[in-house]
Amino acid sequence: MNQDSAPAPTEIPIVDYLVLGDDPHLVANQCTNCGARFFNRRNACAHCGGTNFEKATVANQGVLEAFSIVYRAAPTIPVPYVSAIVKTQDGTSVRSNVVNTPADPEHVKLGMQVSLTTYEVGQDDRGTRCIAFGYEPVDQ
Amino acid sequence: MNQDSAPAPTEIPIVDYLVLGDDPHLVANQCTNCGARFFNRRNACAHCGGTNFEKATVANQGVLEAFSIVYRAAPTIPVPYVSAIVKTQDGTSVRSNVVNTPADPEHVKLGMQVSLTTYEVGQDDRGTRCIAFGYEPVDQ
Amino acid sequence: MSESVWILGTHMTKFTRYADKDALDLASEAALGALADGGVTIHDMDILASGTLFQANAGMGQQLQHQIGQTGIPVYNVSNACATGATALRTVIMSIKAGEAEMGLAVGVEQMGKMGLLAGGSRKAEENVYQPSGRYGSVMSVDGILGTETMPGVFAQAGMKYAYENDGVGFEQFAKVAQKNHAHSTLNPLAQYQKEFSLEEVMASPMTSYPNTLLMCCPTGDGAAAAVVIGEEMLRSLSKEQQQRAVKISASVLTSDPYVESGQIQSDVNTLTRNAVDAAYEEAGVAPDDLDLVELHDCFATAELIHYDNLRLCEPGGAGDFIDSGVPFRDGSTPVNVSGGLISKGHPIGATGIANVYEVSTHLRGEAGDRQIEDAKVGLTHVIGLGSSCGVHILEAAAN
Amino acid sequence: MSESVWILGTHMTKFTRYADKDALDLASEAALGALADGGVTIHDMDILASGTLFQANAGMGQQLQHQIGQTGIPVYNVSNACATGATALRTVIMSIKAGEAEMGLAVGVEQMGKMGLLAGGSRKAEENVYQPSGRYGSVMSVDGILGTETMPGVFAQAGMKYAYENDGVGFEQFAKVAQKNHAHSTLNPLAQYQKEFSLEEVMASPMTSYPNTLLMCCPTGDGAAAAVVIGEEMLRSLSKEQQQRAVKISASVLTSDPYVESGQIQSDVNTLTRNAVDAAYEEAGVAPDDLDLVELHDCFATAELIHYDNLRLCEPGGAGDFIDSGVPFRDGSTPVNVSGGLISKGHPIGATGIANVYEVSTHLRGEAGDRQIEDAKVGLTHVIGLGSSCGVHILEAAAN
Ligand SMILES: [Zn+2]
Ligand SMILES: [Zn+2]
Repeated sequence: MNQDSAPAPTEIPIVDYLVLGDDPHLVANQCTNCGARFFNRRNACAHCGGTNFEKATVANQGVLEAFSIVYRAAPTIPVPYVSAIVKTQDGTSVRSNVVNTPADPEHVKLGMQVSLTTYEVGQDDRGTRCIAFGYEPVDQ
Repeated sequence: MNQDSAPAPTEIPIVDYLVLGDDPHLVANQCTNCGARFFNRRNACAHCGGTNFEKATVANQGVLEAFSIVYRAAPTIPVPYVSAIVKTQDGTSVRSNVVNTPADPEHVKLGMQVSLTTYEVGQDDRGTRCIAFGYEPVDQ
Repeated sequence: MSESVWILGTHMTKFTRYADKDALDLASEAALGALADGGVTIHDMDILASGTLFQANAGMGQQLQHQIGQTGIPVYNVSNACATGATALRTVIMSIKAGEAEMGLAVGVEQMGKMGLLAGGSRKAEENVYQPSGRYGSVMSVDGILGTETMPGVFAQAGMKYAYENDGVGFEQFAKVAQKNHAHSTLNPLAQYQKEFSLEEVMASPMTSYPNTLLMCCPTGDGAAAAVVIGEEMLRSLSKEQQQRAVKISASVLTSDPYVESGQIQSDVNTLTRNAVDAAYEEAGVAPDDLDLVELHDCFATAELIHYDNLRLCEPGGAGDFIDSGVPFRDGSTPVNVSGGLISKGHPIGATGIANVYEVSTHLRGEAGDRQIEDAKVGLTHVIGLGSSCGVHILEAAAN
Repeated sequence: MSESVWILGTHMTKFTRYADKDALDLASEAALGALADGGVTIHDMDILASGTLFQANAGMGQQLQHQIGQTGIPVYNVSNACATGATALRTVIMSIKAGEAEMGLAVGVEQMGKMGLLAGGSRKAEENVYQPSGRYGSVMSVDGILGTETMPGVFAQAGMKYAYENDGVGFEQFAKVAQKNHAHSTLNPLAQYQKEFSLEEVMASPMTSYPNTLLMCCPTGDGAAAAVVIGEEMLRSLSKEQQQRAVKISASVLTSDPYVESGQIQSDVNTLTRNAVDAAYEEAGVAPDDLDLVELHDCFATAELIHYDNLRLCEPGGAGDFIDSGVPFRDGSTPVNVSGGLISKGHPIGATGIANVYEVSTHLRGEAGDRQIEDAKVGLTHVIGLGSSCGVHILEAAAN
């Protein structure tokens, strides 16, 4: 098989609420009645019971509201890693890892500014690259 | 290794309430207060709440009170087989298979007399023979 | 004396195998349907009880809240084998009777997929070294050696014991039960199967566990059902239409199996059903003759037959005559399982005990369409789970 | 107004890892112990509620009946994550308040063995072909990539959020909680671990999920606890001694987590605890200052600290000062987790919500031996299960 004719490896987001492309970002299902945002498939709104949702882009910038540096995890998961709860500039809570900084309390600080970034976390048998998102500290 | 010196294959009952030997039979945990019989390990008596039990030999003769001819079972189980509920002469209900007779409603009849018998159902890696019990029709 | 309790709204999903929906979708559909049917919302509920068996430890009630409304109310996740749905309903009723809630939601759901018809253990092809374990000191799975652990076999034996004790009961009587329920199912669009079979076809279908053929066994499947329960005082504050469509829960009883000699080798399904129904008749002030329809737990044809007797629908020992004479057919004097029963409608375990309340309520409201039992005023639902647990509810139409 | 409800008898097994007992042995021991403690038998019970999480669909309640007495009473098998035991207790209380029972038995049991400390998913080393699935359209387990799903990590984050919002809270304050509970445990022979550690040892032990070190995390283990619950009218018909040893359930509340913005990415453990305790204080007519001891849900040290605030034991935002000042130590003014808490006593999930009732009741009866809190008259128990579910009970000693 001619390598040149092979299709370029494609990318797939690790979750469907991560939008890839030139400007990676998260997209939420936003209740048209009350504005509550959810990242998962919905039957109705957990806040108001509404059943109409629209797609809403979530801001990439945010603040680190809580974190844990995880040392014990399932065997296939590299440790330590920094799990975090980020509150974005538009007030949406997001859970992910803090990346691109050492995993210690000297570098990871409550209240620090972070920004969304993406990186590859695996490839499947067809060469499709799985892209995850994390948050990295923003120099201030 | 000299075959003569090898220990003879031993037998083990499929359940601990089956007693092997010259006169195979079942033994129940009998409540000393109310006489209720149980085949399993007990914390107390399901009938009266008593906590004292003695071993009681269960009669080998009985009557077929109910049966089913089972055609669909887990893949490792040979079918058809006859599952049965036997009421022994001393009034104890026992669940086991009817064996040594064709598995059809012409040969297996409600109310027929049956008697306990034992047979081998497997051997483990050490050659230990697992002995089960069943009930066979009694000629009348 | 606590106030009377009513069904305000109820809904069930179609029972079938859903490839593209999860249990939460089904629970949401049933819950939202029941709320809409009652003209209320999740924000009106004071309690939620959720019944599911295979995902019993998954917090299905809270998962459902997260999908349709997190309002902070107490959630009870319950399981009771095949009586799981009825137990969820009972829990809400109990909360209202305790004065802790005025209105509550009970949801039963199960996603079984194609998990196969049979329970029972399997043996490894090769054992290593025999080692007695467990409360019977067994060295291998005893299913198929010391009798059967499969449900069709267990309920076959329950039926055969009845046949041993009573004349006029045999393979043909059991088969007629399935013939009846399959015929009934053709009128129920929510049933998993809607196909009529002749008695000969039922008897000639592949044998599962004699005397239960394949067409005499309930299928596995997915589905959900829900009910909004309300206390009388709160009901009287609602609209005339809501009050007229409300269905009175005249009795709600849950029992377990008391000790019987044979219970240790096969769970008794008779005594606890008799105890439950006797308590229910007394609580409701209703006699078997008053019943316009019955939805009973026909997990297998053999089970339905013995429950005619357990539920006092026939003369003692007379279940064979009862089916032979046509009484439990939909044009008979005591229609049983006009929904198609578990055999045709399906049996997503957690849903079953609320789905039968949906069925009876729909008839009592006169909203059952093609399968409506005319002028139905009083109905009874019954479920039983091995182990054992039995739920009986008696429902009555609102006075006009 | 329904009658008041009391604890007549209660028992817990030692929490540890049992190699030679199964869950049924533990449930039987707790149940028979509670019955004997109350001077009654299973034949006096009108209802049984059984709480267990990992075997939630196994019909543990009926299995227990088969071991200690099959009397035909209704059985409710319930589960609610770490609030499972409290939910079983609540179910019995509700049944008595509903007038359906005069006396009932609640049993919580769990056999966890050495299943490991952590929840959270694991990824296969090699995926085949990525295929989005589930409600987030994920192509692999996201645990460890999109944050943590492990319990020590989740509760670490809950604590760190509190630290972010409030001054004076950090690693040392969290560690002091564990130091305290380990110290308390040395007086409790039923605790899984009974070993004291210095603050430095707690902080220097292997890090599990910062700021929770290994010594700040509850262990897995096996155990059971049970309580006999009785209505006031029936209690008054019993002996003087039974009445004097009875403990009043002044409040019994179960809540779930109402919607909060961040709840969809990490279950909220705060709001539902605040809602539950506020309702409980009102129901009991008790204020936080009235409490002589508190058993709260210290699954991790970070959790205990935030619940000081949630349970109104400290000034708003003042949980750091609260632990620094020594108030929750057993010689402080509001002793918290004098049993050793989940961190030392252990946390067999289904048992926990009844074991804390056992602990408080034992103090209120003046029967707590070496660890007795003198003149304890009023106590509070709290459990929370992620998902979420919160159970709070306020207990009071009988008047002499
Ligand atoms: Zn909304
Ligand atoms: Zn006895």
